[in-house]
Amino acid sequence: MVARVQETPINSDYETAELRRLLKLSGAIVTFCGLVRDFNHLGKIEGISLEHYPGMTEKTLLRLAQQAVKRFELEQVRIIHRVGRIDNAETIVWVGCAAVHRQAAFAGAAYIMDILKQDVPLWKKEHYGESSVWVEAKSTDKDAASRWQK
Amino acid sequence: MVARVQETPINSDYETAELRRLLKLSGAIVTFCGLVRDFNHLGKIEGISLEHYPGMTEKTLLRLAQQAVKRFELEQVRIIHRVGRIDNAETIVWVGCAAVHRQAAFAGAAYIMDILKQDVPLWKKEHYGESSVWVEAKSTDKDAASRWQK
Amino acid sequence: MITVKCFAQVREISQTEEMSLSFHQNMSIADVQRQLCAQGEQWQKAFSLSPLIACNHIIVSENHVLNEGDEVAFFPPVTGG
Amino acid sequence: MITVKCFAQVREISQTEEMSLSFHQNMSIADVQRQLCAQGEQWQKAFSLSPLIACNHIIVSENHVLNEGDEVAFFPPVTGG
Repeated sequence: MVARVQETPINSDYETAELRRLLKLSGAIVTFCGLVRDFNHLGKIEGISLEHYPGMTEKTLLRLAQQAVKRFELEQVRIIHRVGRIDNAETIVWVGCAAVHRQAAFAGAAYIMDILKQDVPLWKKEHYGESSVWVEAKSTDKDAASRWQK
Repeated sequence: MVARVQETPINSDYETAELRRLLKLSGAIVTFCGLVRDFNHLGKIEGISLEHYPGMTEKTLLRLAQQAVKRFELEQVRIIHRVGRIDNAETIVWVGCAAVHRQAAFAGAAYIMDILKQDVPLWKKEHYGESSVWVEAKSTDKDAASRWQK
Repeated sequence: MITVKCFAQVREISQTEEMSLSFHQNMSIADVQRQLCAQGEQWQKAFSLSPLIACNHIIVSENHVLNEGDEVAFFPPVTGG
Repeated sequence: MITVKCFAQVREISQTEEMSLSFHQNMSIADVQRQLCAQGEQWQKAFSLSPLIACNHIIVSENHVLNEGDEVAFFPPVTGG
């Protein structure tokens, strides 16, 4: 199980290979990749910055990975989140889940993303030329996280 | 949109790069990868063979990709299915879906896998030393496909 | 002519990968099955599996009526992915 | 001592990334907030956002009672992923 933040670009090929390398039982791998889009409702974006809470971010990500492993009986989980300045089209977050059956791998990756967007101390700022705007938390993300409550 | 079968090993790094190369709108990519496991309820497996119906397989995969694009408003879909002899731990199928929002990308990839296992003319045989056994269709796969009926 | 193709267990049991049959007016899939069953026990065994049927790559029932040149395929439930 | 950290909009508005406060017995997060608000308008503005509160990396409410050496953080709803 791996959960970390990094300032350098995420290499999804490397992360996929590392995830696969350790598998003994799994027949299914689901990956999620979140990308910087080059526009939003305000117009054209020139990259984003991701601020985070060093220490708490890593702990929260690791706890999330552990919860996903236990809840969905995953064989492996990797969560890599980029922080700092990120260019358009680059990867913000990469999540990989491996499980014996595909339903568990899909559910695990969806769960991690929904809870990550609710609980992990990361904040996104979008850049527009000289100015920049903090991204507002979305109510749809709150709804997505609440569906996992039981 | 790409949907094809191939006898050579699937290169998920290449497929991921091709999927990403064409994106203009998407902020989310979900991939699914199905692997040959080295055991089943009968014991240790030494690879599998995948027979298919040339012509019908390709048409059915392409129609499935088109249906997923339309139903979940996906920007891109790639489905690559291996056929012929496949070694343990190799990739049987690789599916990639890109969408503006993550829920659509997750749903699209899950839908493609559920319908593929129900509708695409592919048959799996597991090898055990000198002998080999056809894999039986699973009722759980039938149930998985039926949840998408509307 | 009608082309008949078989896959997986159906191919192995019928010992047939591909063959041709003469076409006749109003020929149905059921007619094809009857004609093949008359050719040998291996076809009776193959059809006892209740295989899926495709005509020109589309899944059909045994009532489906054929046209000259159609391709008919018999195969078991699929197990890809 | 109590360490106070601020992130994102709360950091910008309070103009504070990190600072220290003296610890006193039965000190709550609400006490910390009152003490900071007395230091300047920027803190009143920052707390008017109703930021989330973490103590030693765990989300807590403003009633949470602190211990010597605790790290308290104020930040807006998260927007990662």
